[in-house]
Amino acid sequence: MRVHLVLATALAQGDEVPQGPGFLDRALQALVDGIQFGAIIAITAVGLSLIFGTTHLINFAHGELVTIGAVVAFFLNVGAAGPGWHLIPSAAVAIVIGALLGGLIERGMWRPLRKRGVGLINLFIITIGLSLLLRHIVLVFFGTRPQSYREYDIQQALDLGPIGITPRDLIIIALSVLVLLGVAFLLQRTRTGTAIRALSSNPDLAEASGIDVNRVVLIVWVLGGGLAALGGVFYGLTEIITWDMGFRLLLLMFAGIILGGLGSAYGAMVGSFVIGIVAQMSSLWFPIDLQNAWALLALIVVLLIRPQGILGQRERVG
Amino acid sequence: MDELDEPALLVAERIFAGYVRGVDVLAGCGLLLNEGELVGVIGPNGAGKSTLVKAMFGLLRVRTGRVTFRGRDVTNEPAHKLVAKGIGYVPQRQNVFPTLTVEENLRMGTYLQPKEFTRRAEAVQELFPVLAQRRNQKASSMSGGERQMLSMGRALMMEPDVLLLDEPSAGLSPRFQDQVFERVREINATGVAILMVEQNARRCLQICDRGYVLDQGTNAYTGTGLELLHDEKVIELYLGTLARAR
Amino acid sequence: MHADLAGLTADPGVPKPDPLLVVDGVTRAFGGLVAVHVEHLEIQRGAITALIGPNGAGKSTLFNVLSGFDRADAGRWTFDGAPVTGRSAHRLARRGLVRTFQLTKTLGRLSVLENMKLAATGQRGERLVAGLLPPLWLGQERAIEQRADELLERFRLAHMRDEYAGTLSGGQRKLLEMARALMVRPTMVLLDEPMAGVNPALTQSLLSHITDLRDEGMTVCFVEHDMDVVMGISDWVVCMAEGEVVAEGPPRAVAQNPAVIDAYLGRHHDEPGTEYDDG
Amino acid sequence: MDWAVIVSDAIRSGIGPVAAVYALAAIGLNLHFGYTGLLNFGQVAFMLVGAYGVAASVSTYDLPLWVGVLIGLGSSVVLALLLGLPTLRLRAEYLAIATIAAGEILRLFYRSSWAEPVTGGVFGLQRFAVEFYDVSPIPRDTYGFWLVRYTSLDLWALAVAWAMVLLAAVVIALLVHSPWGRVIRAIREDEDAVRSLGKSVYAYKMQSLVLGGVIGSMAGMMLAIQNQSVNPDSYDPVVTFFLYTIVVLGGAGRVLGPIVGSILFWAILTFFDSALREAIGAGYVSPSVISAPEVGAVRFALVGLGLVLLMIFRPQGLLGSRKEMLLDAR
Repeated sequence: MRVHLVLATALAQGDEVPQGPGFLDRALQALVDGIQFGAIIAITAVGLSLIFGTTHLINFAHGELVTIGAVVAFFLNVGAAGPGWHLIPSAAVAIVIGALLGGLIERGMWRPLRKRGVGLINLFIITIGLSLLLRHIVLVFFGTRPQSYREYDIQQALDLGPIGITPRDLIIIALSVLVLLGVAFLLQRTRTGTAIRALSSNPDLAEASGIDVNRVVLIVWVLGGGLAALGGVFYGLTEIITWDMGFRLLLLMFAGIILGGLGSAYGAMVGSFVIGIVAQMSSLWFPIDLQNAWALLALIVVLLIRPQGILGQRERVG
Repeated sequence: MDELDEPALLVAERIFAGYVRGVDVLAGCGLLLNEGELVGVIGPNGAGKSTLVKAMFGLLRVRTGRVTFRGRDVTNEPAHKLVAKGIGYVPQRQNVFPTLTVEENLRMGTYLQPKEFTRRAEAVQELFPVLAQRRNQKASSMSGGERQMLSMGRALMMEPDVLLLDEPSAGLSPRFQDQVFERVREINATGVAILMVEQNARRCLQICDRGYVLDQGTNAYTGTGLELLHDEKVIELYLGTLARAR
Repeated sequence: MHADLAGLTADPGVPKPDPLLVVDGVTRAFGGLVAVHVEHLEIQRGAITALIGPNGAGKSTLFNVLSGFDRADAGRWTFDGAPVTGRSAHRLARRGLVRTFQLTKTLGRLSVLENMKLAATGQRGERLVAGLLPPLWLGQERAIEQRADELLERFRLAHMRDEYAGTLSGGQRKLLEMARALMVRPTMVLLDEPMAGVNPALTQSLLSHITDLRDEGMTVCFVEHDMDVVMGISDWVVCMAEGEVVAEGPPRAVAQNPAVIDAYLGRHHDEPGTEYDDG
Repeated sequence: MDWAVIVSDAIRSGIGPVAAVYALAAIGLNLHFGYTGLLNFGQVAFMLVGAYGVAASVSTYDLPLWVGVLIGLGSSVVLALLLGLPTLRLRAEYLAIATIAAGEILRLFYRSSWAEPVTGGVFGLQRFAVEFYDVSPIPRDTYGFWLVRYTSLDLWALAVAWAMVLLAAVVIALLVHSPWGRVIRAIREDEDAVRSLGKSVYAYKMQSLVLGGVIGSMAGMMLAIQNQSVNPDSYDPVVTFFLYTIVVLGGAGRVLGPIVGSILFWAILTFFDSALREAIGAGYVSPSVISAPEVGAVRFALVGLGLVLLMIFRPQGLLGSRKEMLLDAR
């Protein structure tokens, strides 16, 4: 994607580039980039949305799970003291660690706090503290220098008619879509998935149906942590690995979730794609460094005209 | 109730419970349900009927008192464990999963025995044909009466030994109320013991084997359904001066 | 019995000699369930009207709609001659239609006195800039405080004056909420289950407060389950069932109305229109 | 390790201009969060528009400083209206996310190449505080006590900033004890109850958002003037998180909470910072564990840990009352 970004920047800065691709081609290219970016946001946002749906917790520390995923894979892949594994096993281990970390935070922190009856707003502020803590622990170990993985860094783009895409990006899109379909399958077709949706839909009745609420919430956190780590590796691959990458992505995840309708996992997926596409397409007209700003602005516009989001149910409006 | 030889299926003894610290909605009431029985709990609004069921089902903390199921103490056990033991519960409000389809709602009934789904779903859909017709619709699109059917269907999917029904006729049109009571009897006829809390005292007592009348969190009267149905004291308790003025 | 209401026919929707609140065709549905469908209802000025009916009859929903806390799907209503359909809750309150809540909404981290003073209307110091200049509002504040103290005295809460409202018992909260509503100087109060969760010792004093309100010229409409309470203090009783007004009339007439008995106890199964069969 | 240096560093920081600026911004946030119950997670956005209102007016357009101040205040009012209009009728979370998003949007726009002619882009703006320091009545010298010394310019900035803090605190104290304050505190407790008593909850929430935002923008202006430069990247969302830590540390819904919170926050932070650097310098801590450049990161991590522990074990903060906290229905 970086290669295309350079291209887009050049296009944005130079006035009419006569020999460059036409607007339609550039738009198609931006759309593909947008789908890729949206897929990465979606992978991470789904977990955040499921956590909100089942526990009503707005987890500000979700971005750090993304960063930790990317950084763990980096350590295993090219870290000075790391084993120097290939990226694929490194990513796999990072996902497992992300999932374990998600589960650990739920089990060791949120569950006891819920049991103590700590209010939602206090929990919300605790996630902010946790986010600061985790992010700067990563900073201490990882440093401020942006890094890349050893494999798949620079690739020749495949020429698919008007659009060019590297095999790496193509695979990332394909894998992301597969993972999202997998999550949808899990939610829609499995017993655990139905339990997760049931818990979001009517917690008391879920418990009365024999669902062990704590167990389902734990599963959601493990799933959310794993997905965040995977999204982190993808994000690190397409862009760059930094200590605050997840935090920067967090706002886009929130934007996707709200855009799609707070509390709906599918809404979060749809919203994330919208956000990714808006971000990338904006560079057709505006400077590249404003991509995220336009995506967030889309969120504010949606709040103005349709606060319940694209797929959301209408909320009480006082 | 202590002199019974055989232990009853489900027993609540001298229950104290409430929602706000220091305020007991239930002040020492109790009841017992035998195998295969249909027992009604009636009483004026605010008597604590629904509260009693919630306390028995682990949704509300019992402060003092004891709940036993098949002779074993289950006081304050979480609801999901009671479900596993064979107690089904149909809440009065919010008794379906609105964002799930009808079939998924039923599936939640067999959450603990997923393999049983197909067999039981057939039986339940026979009892409630509307559920088969609407299988793939979201529960949120159903009418109040249909939701009540779905909710009972979901509880029956558990093949419970005991079914706790919290005001199944509340908020329903007369036609649906009749259907609901009809179904309750049918379910009971299959051998499921039912404890039903009802506002609609006449219809409830007509179909019940026995009834309890609650008043202000304590037991006021008890007797067979027909006895209570014709008991002037019950009518007076219900309507207070309203009845006296007649 | 309120004199003006004597001699009215006890039919649902009967016109009153001096109605304060007039409801026409108000409907509210949740999903597929029609919670409220009231064709016509008039509430007599200066009287105590009780709204009764079994659980799920739509009484609280009607209250919510009329007081601006819920929207109606259809219908119109007027208050004191003016159309107020769909007005927001705070506008209705300023017009003099004030409600209380079934689950009391006392403001826990404000003192009892602050709860009272909050409710006074037309406070100069409630404007941002004026709030900074105590001389503009201190005089008014003292008058408000005096009125608040009088009401607290009357409602036997004076000893709790400076405590956090959150420390009050359930019954005291009900009293505070009612007293607070009076600070608005309403023409009509809607009381949603004023006796719920109140211990019997306090019931009597709450009842006498309600009748006092009427005797001072206020219009009271309340939802209540306790029939002794209803029969004891109301001038007029409206009975709802399944969202509709099924009967209204003076307490004694309502008590003899078969529709009311049926609404509460359920119909006899031999009544026509039911299709009960032993199958 | 030189403890005198460490302690004097902590004191200098705790009463320094930055602590004053944060106290001021936290006073605005306390009005939102502590008194009205609004979850504003974009207080930094108000600081940003305030800072750039002054900096861009003076530096880019050569306007007098006081015009810049007016522009900064005006921008914060507009921002509050833009944020509040769509979200204040919705659940609390919506305001939280809209405000944090707005902060990022503004930061990104102000630093973009697009806005560079006005804002200086990533390079920021300088030379806009001259007028401020020109009117300083303090003769050139260094002032202070013990090892705590300030230059005359710092002292002037410090004095003005603390004067503004004092002024804001007095305004808030007057307001929250007025009938207006009673309404907003009631909104924090239960919106519906307030509505049922004839108050327009929406209008009051809006006023609170605007006023707290304006105070935030004044903090931003003071920060810009005190640094004599503005840079978009110093208006990071983390600033808002610090402000929350300060408000919670001092005690939310207390007039003096943000002031006590800010002084302690900066004193503690600098204490750790200074102590760590001293320890590394003296060889107590091996640079391979924590190197000097990482000290900054460690202290941020400590803030996070502190916030978590505070919310779990003493959510009422230093000045709040446990009793009141227990009545909190939220």
